Parts: sequence; C-alpha cells; structure tokens
Amino acid sequence: MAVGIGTDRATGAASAPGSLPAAGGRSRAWRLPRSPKIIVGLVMLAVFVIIAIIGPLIAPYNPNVSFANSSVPLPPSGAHWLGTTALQQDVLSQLLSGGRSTLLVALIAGVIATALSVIIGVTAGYLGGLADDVLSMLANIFLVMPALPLLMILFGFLGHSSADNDLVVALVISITGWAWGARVLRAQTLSLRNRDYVDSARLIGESNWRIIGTEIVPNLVPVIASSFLFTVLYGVGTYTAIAFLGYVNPDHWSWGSMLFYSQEVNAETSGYWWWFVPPGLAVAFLGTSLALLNFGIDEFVNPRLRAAGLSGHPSRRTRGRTRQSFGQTAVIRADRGRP
Amino acid sequence: MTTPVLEARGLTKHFAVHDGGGTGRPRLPAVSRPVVHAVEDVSLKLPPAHVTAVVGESGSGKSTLARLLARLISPTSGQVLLNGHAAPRGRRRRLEYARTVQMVLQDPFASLNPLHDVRYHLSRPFRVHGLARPGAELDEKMADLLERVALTPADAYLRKYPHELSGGQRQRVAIARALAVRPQVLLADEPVSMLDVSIRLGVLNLLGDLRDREKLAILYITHDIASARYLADEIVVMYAGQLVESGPAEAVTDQPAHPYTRLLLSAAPDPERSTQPQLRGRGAPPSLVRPPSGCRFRARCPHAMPICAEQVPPQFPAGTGHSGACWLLDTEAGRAAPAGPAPAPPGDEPAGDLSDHGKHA
Amino acid sequence: MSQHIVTGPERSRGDALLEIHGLCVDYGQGSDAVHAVTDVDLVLHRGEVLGLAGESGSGKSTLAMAATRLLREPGVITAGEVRLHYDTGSVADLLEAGTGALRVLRWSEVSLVIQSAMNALNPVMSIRTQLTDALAAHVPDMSRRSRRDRAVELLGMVGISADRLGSHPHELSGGMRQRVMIAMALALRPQIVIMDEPTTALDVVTQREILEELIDLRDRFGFAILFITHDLSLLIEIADSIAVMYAGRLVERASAQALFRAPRHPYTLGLLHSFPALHGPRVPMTGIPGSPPDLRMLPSGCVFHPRCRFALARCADDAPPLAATGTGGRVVACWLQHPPESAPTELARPEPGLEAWAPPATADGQAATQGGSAA
Amino acid sequence: MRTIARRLAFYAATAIVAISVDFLIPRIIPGNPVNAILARMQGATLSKATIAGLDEQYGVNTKTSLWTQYIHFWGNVLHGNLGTSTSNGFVAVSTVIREALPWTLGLVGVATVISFVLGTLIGVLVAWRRGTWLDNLLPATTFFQAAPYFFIAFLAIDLFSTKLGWLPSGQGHQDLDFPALNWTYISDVLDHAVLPALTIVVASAAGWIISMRNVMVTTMDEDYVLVAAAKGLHRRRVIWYAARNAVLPSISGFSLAIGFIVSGALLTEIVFSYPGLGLLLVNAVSDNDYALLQGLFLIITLAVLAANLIADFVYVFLDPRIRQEA
Repeated sequence: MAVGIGTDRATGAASAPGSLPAAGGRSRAWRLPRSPKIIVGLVMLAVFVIIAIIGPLIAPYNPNVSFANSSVPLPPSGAHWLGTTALQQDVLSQLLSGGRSTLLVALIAGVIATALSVIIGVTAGYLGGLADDVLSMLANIFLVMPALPLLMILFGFLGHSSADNDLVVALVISITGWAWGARVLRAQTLSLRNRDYVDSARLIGESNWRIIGTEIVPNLVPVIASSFLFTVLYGVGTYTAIAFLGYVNPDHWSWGSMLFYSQEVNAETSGYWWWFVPPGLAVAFLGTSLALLNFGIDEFVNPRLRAAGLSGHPSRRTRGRTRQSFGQTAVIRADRGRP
Repeated sequence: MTTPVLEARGLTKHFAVHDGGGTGRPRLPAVSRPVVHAVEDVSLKLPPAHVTAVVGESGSGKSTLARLLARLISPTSGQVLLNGHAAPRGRRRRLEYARTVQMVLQDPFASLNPLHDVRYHLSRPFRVHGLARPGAELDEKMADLLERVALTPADAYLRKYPHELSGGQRQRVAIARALAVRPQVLLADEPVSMLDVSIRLGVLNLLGDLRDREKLAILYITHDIASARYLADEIVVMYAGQLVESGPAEAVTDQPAHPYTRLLLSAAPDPERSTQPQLRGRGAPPSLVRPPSGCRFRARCPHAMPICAEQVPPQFPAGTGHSGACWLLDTEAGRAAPAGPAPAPPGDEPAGDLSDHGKHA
Repeated sequence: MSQHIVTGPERSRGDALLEIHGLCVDYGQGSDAVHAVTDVDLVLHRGEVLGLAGESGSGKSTLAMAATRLLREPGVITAGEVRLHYDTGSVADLLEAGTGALRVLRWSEVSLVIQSAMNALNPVMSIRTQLTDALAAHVPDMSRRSRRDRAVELLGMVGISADRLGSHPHELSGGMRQRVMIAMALALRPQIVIMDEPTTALDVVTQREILEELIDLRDRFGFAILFITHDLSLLIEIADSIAVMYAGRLVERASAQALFRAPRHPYTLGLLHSFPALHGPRVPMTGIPGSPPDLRMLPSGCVFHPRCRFALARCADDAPPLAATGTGGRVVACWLQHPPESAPTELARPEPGLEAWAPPATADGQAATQGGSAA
Repeated sequence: MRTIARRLAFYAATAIVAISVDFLIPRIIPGNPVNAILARMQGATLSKATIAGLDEQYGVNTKTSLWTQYIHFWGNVLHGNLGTSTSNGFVAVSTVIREALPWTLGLVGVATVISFVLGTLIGVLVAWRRGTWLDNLLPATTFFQAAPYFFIAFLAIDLFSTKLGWLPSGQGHQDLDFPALNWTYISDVLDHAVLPALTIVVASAAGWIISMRNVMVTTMDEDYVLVAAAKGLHRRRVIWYAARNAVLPSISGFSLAIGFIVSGALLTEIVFSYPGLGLLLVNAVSDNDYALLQGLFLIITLAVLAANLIADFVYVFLDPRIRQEA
C-alpha cells in the first residue's frame, strides 16, 4: 500500500521552529506504516477472520444441540470449555459459529457504504456548487438522524423474517452508515481539488475523470481506508445490536444473538457470566482491532498524533531523568563526536 | 514590438464571497452574495521572446490574472486573444489552448503529485496531446525535456519521486512539464517565492534562457520588484485589481510614473540605501468587495485630487512604451506636475510637485 | 505616554546580554538524530540588532528556540551553554534553569515575535486578554485596571487605537496582528526580543512600516533584537551585526556593513549575489549552484564545499574552525582565510571603517560590487 | 446571526425529511400493517371505525391519493396527534411517549454531559502528558469505544448488582403506586439511574477522550501555544490556551456522536428495563405497534435535532470567528 498524504508537505522557504527540511517527512509517505497499533490491530483482525472462516468447522459441538434437559446453564468445565447455555448448548461452539455472519454482514455493509460514500463524497467535493449543496445536505441529514431507531422502524415494518437475509441486513446497515465517510471524503476532496497539482493536471489538458482517478482518489486512499474500517466497525456494532434485539433469525448464530438469548433468561442478573462475556468480548475485541487499525491510519496521516511512548524508540536514558515537557526543551548532554 | 502571442483585453473577474464552504457545515444556496472585484479591466500583451513581469502585493489580483490567462477560471468580462483570435472554448479547443499556453505554479512542493514519479509527470502532456508514442520516442523526448531545464542526467531524475527532489529541482520539473507541448506562452506564478534564496536566481535564469533560446512569451508574476527588474523586459504594476503602470523594466523601476510604484520601490529592501526610505502612502489596500470610486489608490496617495475620486484614471503615456494610470500624468488637462518622461526618483520627490497639485485641488 | 517607561538605568550599549557558547541541537536521539545546530557561538549585546541569516534548514530558528528552551520535541539540546546577563549583574545559564526559573525570566527578560501573527495569536481570545495575561502572570500585584491601561499604552506604541482591545485576531489585518505581537513582546520591557521572520508573511510596504516602528521602539527603549530572516538584503539595512548560518553552523559573523561590503565567506558572498539590485545596470547573476544540503547526509569537511566555487582540496576533508579575522570581532569559518592573504579578491575586499564609511552613490561602485558574481 | 439561521434551516429540512420518512416507510414497505395489527389483536373485536382509522393511518384500502394522505399526516403531526398505540390499550401515542420521555431525557442528558466533560478533560490530560504512562490509556479507551453499550451494561449489572449487590439492576424506580415526590423517591430514582448512566458514560467517554486528545495534540503544535509558553504563563494557563481551541472541533462533531450515544442509550435502557423510550421502542416492534413506532422515531429524531441545535449555540458562543459573522 503505497500511499502519500496530501497534508504532508514541506514548508519551503519558511522554516518553522522544529520543522526539519522535510526530507524525513516526505519519505515516510512511501513506507508501509509499521506502528505497533497497526501490527496489533492486524494480528487481532487476522484471528477473527480465521475464526470466521474455520470457526464453524472446528467448533467441538453443534451449536444447536442441547445436551441435557436442565434449564440451569453450566459453568465452564472440561467438556464445555466455556460452559453451556440455558438450553444446554455449548457456548464455545456458538462463539466459534457466530463470527462468520457478524464479519460477513459488517464487511458487506462496509463495502457498500464505502462505495456510496466515495461516489457521493468525491462527486460533491469535486463538482462543488449546487451538486455539492444537495449532496452535503443529504449526507448531513443521514448523519444527524439517529440510526438505531431508524433501523428499528425499518425492521418493525419489514417484519423479522426479512432480517434472516444477511444481504438485506447489510444493505439496511449501509444505508445508515455511508454519511460519515461521505462527509469526510467531501472535505478532503474539496481541499485536494484546489491543490496545485490538480490545477497542473488541468493545465496540461487532463480530463476531469482522469484527474479524479489519478490525482485525487489515490491521495484519498488513507481516508477511504479509514472510512471503510469505521463503517465495518459500525456494521459490527449495528449487526450485533440488531441480533441482540432478536431481529435476526434464531437459527442464524451470531454473537449478537447469543447475547439476545442470554438476556432472555436474565443471565446478567443470574451470574451466568460465561454465557454473555465471551460473545461480548469477541465483539469488543473485533471492534478494537478495527479501531486500532483506524487509529494507526490516523497517525499515519497525521504523525503528530503518535503517542511518544508507543512509536519510534525514545532513548531509555531520557525516560528516567529528563522527560520532555512542553515549553522546556530537554538538555541531554551527549558527546556526539563533533567534527 | 512584434504581434503578441497572447493578449488580454479588458479582463475583469469578480468572485462570489465565500461563506464557510469547505467547513463541512451546510450552507444556503447562493443568493445575491457580495462579490470581490479581484481583477478590473486589465489589458496586457505578451509578445514572443519577451518576459513581462506583473508586480503587486498580495490581493492585487496578479495571480487571478494569471489564472484567467491560463483559462483555469473564466473572466466575468473581457477577452483573451491567442495570436490575434479569440481564445477557443470547449474540451477539444481547451487542449488546443493548452498546447500554446502553459503555466507554472508557485509552490513546487504542491504542484507535483507526491504519488507519481517524474516520468509520470513528464509523460502525461505527451500522452494527452498525442505528441509521442510510448517507448523509445517518449523516453527520448522526456530526456530532451529534462535537458532543456538543466536536469541531467535525465535517467537519474525520471525515476525519482517529488519528495526525493529539492525545491529547485521540483520547480524545474514543473517547468519541464509545461514545456513538453512546446508552448508559445509560459505563465509563471511566483515561480521562485517558495524557493531558497540561493537557488532562486538559477530558476530565474532558466526562464531568461527559455525566452532567449525558445522565443517563449513569459508572464512572470511576482511581489519582488527587484527580481522583476532583473528578469523582465517589461514590468506591469497592479494595485487592488487594477493595472496602474506598465513600461520597460528599467524605466518603471528607475523612473516610476505612478505614486504606488514609487511607494513599492521605496519599501523594497535595498542594502545600498544609505538612509531610511521615506514611505509616501502608508496604509493598506482598500476592500475589494466595495472598492472605492475612481482610483483605488487615492486613499493612500500623497497627491490625491478631487478627480481621483470621480473618475478611474485611464492609461496616460509616461515615456516610450511606458504608461501609468494616474491623473498626475494627464498633461492635456494641465494637471501633470512632473513634466517630461522622468518624474522624481522614488522616495524623494521635488517639493514643487505638491504645491502644483495643491493649486488644482 | 512614554514618560513613565524607564529604560534600565545602568544599561549601556555594548555589554554582552546573551552569550551562546558551543550550542548543539539535535532532532531526535540516538542513531537517527539529525544535527540541526552544531557548535554555535553567538553573543547578543545590549541594544544591538543582531541579524541571523540563513536559508531553510540552516538552523537559525532552531538555534533561537533552543537557546530559549522553547524548541519542541523531538528537538534536544546536546551541548553548550546559554548565559543571560541580568541588569543586576547576575548571570543565569538557561540550559541549567528549571521550569520555575525559566517561567520567571521568560517575557520579562526575553520575549518572542514569530513569523505568522495569525498563528501566534490565539484565535479565540481577545487582544486584551492576550496582552494582559503576561502581565497577570509576572506582576501578580498589578490591578486589573492598570493591566488594561498598560495594554492600551502598548497598543498606542505600535499605532493601534485602544478600541481594538476587545477585538479578536481574525478582525485585524496581517500587519495589525504583527503590531499586536510586537506590542505584546514589549509588555514587560524585556532586554531581548527574539524575532523569527517577523515580517516575512507581510507585503513589502507593511513590512517596511513595521520595521521602521520596530527600530524606533528599539531606540526609545533600548532592548536588543535577535532578528532571524532569510532575507539578507533586508538584514543589512536594519541590523547592527549579522551572523550567517549554513547547515546548522555559523559560517561568518561581522558588522552589517562589513559583511555587506567585504564578505569573507564564499557562502555570504553567494547570498549577497542572490538578491538582484534595485538600481544600476542589470548584470547577469548566478546565485549559488546546487541546493542546501540534507542535514541527514552532510558532506564531509566544510559543509559548503560542494557548492563553493573557490573550494580547495582540504575543504573536502577538514572542517574549517570559526576563527577571528580582521577587526571588530568578526569571525569566519573558511580555509580561504588561512592566511587571509591567500583569499581570492572577492573575499578580500577592504573592510569599511565604520566612521569613514560613505554611501557609494555612484552606479560604478555598485557595478563593482556585483562584478564578482557576474562570472 | 447567519450561522444560526443556516443551521436552523438545516434542522428544519432534516425534520421535514424525518417526518416524510416516517410517513413513507409503512407505505413503501411490502406487506399490510393493518392485517398484522389485526392478527396480533386476535379475538379482540374492533369496531369498523377503528379499523377504518387504522386503514387511513397506514394508507391501505384507501382511495385517497398519496399526496392527500401526506398532507393529512402533516396535519396530524402538527397537532401532536401521532395516532393511537395498539399495544397500550388504545391510548394516544403522545400520552405513552410523554410518560417515558422524561426518563430518557434525564438519563441520556445527564450521562452525555458527564461523559463529554469527563472525556474532554481526560483527553486534554492525555495529550498534555504525551509520552508518559497515560498513553497506555489509549488502547484501553479503544476497547471501550468498540464494545457495545449493552455488553458494558451486562458487565455493570453482573459486577455491581449481581456480584456486589450495590445497586439495583433494572427499572427506573421501585414499583410503587403513585410515588410522591419526596427524598425517598428521588434517592430511589437516582439509585436506579446510576448503573445505566455509568454504562453510557463509560461507553461514550472513550470517543470524546480520543477525539479531544487528537485535536489537542495537533493544537499544541500551534504557534500561539508556544507563545503562551514563551510568555512565561503558568502551565494551567498554557493548557487552557490549547484546550480552549481544541474543544471546538469536539463540539462541532457533536451531531456525529449524539446519534451513536442515543442509539447506545436506547439499548442500555432495554438491558436495564429502564422505563424510557428504548424500552417502548423494543416493545413497539415486538407488538407490531406501528403508530407508537412511528411516533417514537419522530420524537427521538426531533430530540437529537434539538440537542444538535444546543451544541451549535454553544459552538457559536465559544468561537468568536463565527460569533461575529454578521
């Protein structure tokens, strides 16, 4: 992923305090970001993707099968590592089977919503004028309207059966999820549109489509990636919420529906933590992996956001004695072998 | 003077005032928004093998003028003539125009896309205009291009990305890209102001060479009157969207006709100066949303007369090929104080001037 | 209004006020550290305008910010001392000072004007707040009323009327904002005002107006100015002495006129010939070949030698020391001046005697000055 | 002021769109809502008039044009007539909502303000002390930002109610008939509100922390913050110079956040069986109480718009650049 950032620009003759002649900053634009956040995020996400793919296959039991007639969930044991539900189904098996639909729906929703936001955001930003006014208005309306009540009224009228279909659910989620990306992309496009290199392309006679395709969109890649991750994150949360509310077919295992069933018998007030904690943590960690990746991209776009402790390798010497504090440049006497 | 390649006749540009667009907040559609009178009735000729410098402060409209001439924006009124004909419109014609008129922008750190290498930047004009087939022919032409801007060996530069080049090198690449189509006119919008002091002259000299070797008509936009004097054959001075003086470079700097030009010269840094310069016309340019009537400089002008508020001064001759838009130069009306083509040198005007004006006022 | 503003009683021009010795500044630490400033010695005297000239990346701003300990991360000072002489005769080393000590001497002894006043003024605070809060922090017993009066007085000093007190920065023009910055810098009557490209973003007429006011204020109040800019031609007009930096090193320091009339370092000479003249015949000029170096990959020996048309064989291997030359405490770091007799003619022009100096009014004189560059 | 006028126009437009969506959804979605209602009512005999009323409300078995129905719908909305709630014994929807609204407004309003203030303060602190152990807070906040509200609600109940028994796990107050407004009642209500509010604060503060931290870090690079330090101001004052500016983007991004928070809060209410709009909403869906559903969507949207308007006023008040824009 070779991406350059529009904001990354040397200041020319004006030398601001603390800004180096931009060489270092500029070459950064071409390196694969390797911040710990991105690595941790990628590893976590990879684990979830693997679970989504092979989870149902490696599940020790059929998640629908009841093992006993008791209505009291069993805590974790050798036979059921994560215990059982009130119907005596194996929690681990449900957990392993539930990742696929969550990830799939979120992914589809992310793709559709991102496509929508790129088309609408870039068009609005590049065209400007009335098209921009109308499209921005539309995006802002979708942003302001609270998504969950809208989804609930939609599913209320659609009836629960329609929520069985992953594609329909993904579609409905993407309708409520595109606006944020469109707004961000519009703003970025607007600033790119007035970049000198876009004017330069226009000056040599490039067509509008070529300019959008080769000058603008490639420079939006980090923003699009971040918007995509954000939408997938939103999709995970929303799908889980819908399933939690019981609008997804009960045969269709997902982490949200596990939480739905545990809530049905008040697992949280009965102390059956092994039932709701695993799916909840799975959703939270899946979300965390996406959020970390997003954070990494943000830091990549704007290196100033980096936490000093997590990136680069600050000298151990300084950490003990003189911590850098704002408005008081550190003095670290070091023999650097003067020429 | 030979026939101009590019000519502006009465170019005027009014911009709608922006209201928070780009903040991401919704805005109401345009309903009678106020306008900025950015460029007002400017006429200009660019002859071949000739550098015309446009000098002015920020907000004087000089960059807008360059963009109008490059047809990046279209004028509110007025005409752009290419080789004596009205400049063509439409997509095909736009390409035709781009083959004749090219532009170099101010900031070499922004005018090259950080994602594309030099090869991409230089090959595009050839491809867009169908001037070279990909392969050996294209490579040869690009090498030739780099040589024309003194970036050798070409191979070493073609593979580089903008961030691997210094400011001066970037600006040379930008110039090379503009030269690919073998244009007749090169518009250069502050091409050196973002560069380090020590390498500015190199780029200016390159522009001078292009004028001499390739007979290019060059428009050099700058706020630095000393560099205009160094490079240009003719200097045009703009103030608040209007053209206030034009003439041969040395005539304008050595015998300025307009009070604003004199002010500009007296304010410019000059190590040779022995005493503090005397600034005549302190203050700031007027609002261009509601520009003053008549001469836009009158509020600051030490010689302002009643007529300055009533009528926009036309261009009066002030020497060979030298003219100024100032009622002081109106010899027929007997208003003109400084007789002859050589008004006072900048900064120290004869006291007689003032008393003369007083009589007319 | 200026009657009760007292310039320090025993201040005499010429005493050292700020002494920088062997200052080294890096960006980053460890093996990726970039040496932004290397071993700089500089002295600012009472009432003096000391110009610091150099191109982007020369370290001029870094030097000033580091000396006042205001340089941001990842900037780190790795060596040197910065001695501030108080009126009372006591001396403080800024590099050894703690947070509290620094806070006390900031603005009351050393204040700062930076390039773009739009960014230097807080956009959401009124001019009044920004003018008075330094007073409130440093003079706790000052009443609200007298702080306001002082703010009005300060604005008056830079020609801004009192009704602007309630304004916010966005309501002022660029020139006005920079005037407010200057007024603010003088609020506590500091001995030193550091000005980092204070007029670069302004139009030339506004720039000239502000410089005039500045020099006028300096004459009235006697503070010293460290004036940082890339515009050497401007500096020659306003500075008493000038230090030229290149790639983080000081290459030459001399009085402004001596530097202008008789530069001793080829880089200074090249810079001087990078500014076209406003008068006289137009002669071709060349600037300096090549580009300023990347601080990550500095050339060996004298950092300037790859761009120097006089470079000797030894320049590629040995870095020249900063050595005294001529009179008036001028120093230069160039092998060509070892011994001075061996220097090429362009770098060996006679120094102008400050007293005997007369304006070279003739065009011939200027042509001669520029002749060197016409090669 | 122009900014405010512009925003008002935008909210008006959004409200119109929301009301139109509310009107259109039952009409464009396949299926016959009236039949669904009748099916659910089973046995209960409904008068012909009632059925005709339902038909009109959902535009089925009617010859009136869509446009006329639309105008009629608007008339009803403007009169506060949102239909009758079929699952609550045919009480007016507006009455049902009026009973639940204060619970949600109180809970969400207070929790949002607390989470904004807390998150902003922590964000400032984390940014200012960049490079210290506080940086480790960021991955943790990322976790809370990603965890669903209702999962945090589960954890809160499991820990503080089931295990520790400190606080009640559900309802808005003890089941008392006609509670009197006295201290016992108030403290009981507060007792019941603590866990839901804590859930909302913990889940939503993470977003404010991260956004404030990021803007603050960027703002600290501004020259005016450096000048504040150069002036020798006290540290708190220097932080204020930066924070005062950095808080503005947080407020202007409020519209983005409030939708999420409200959605999350509704889910939280469901977990806690809190007697607010969330619980009504989920019951309305399961009972096919379409009128209530529509009414709830409308009220929630309008409340979110109102919250946005308040945020805009605050923004205009805090930013002199906008304030003076005539």
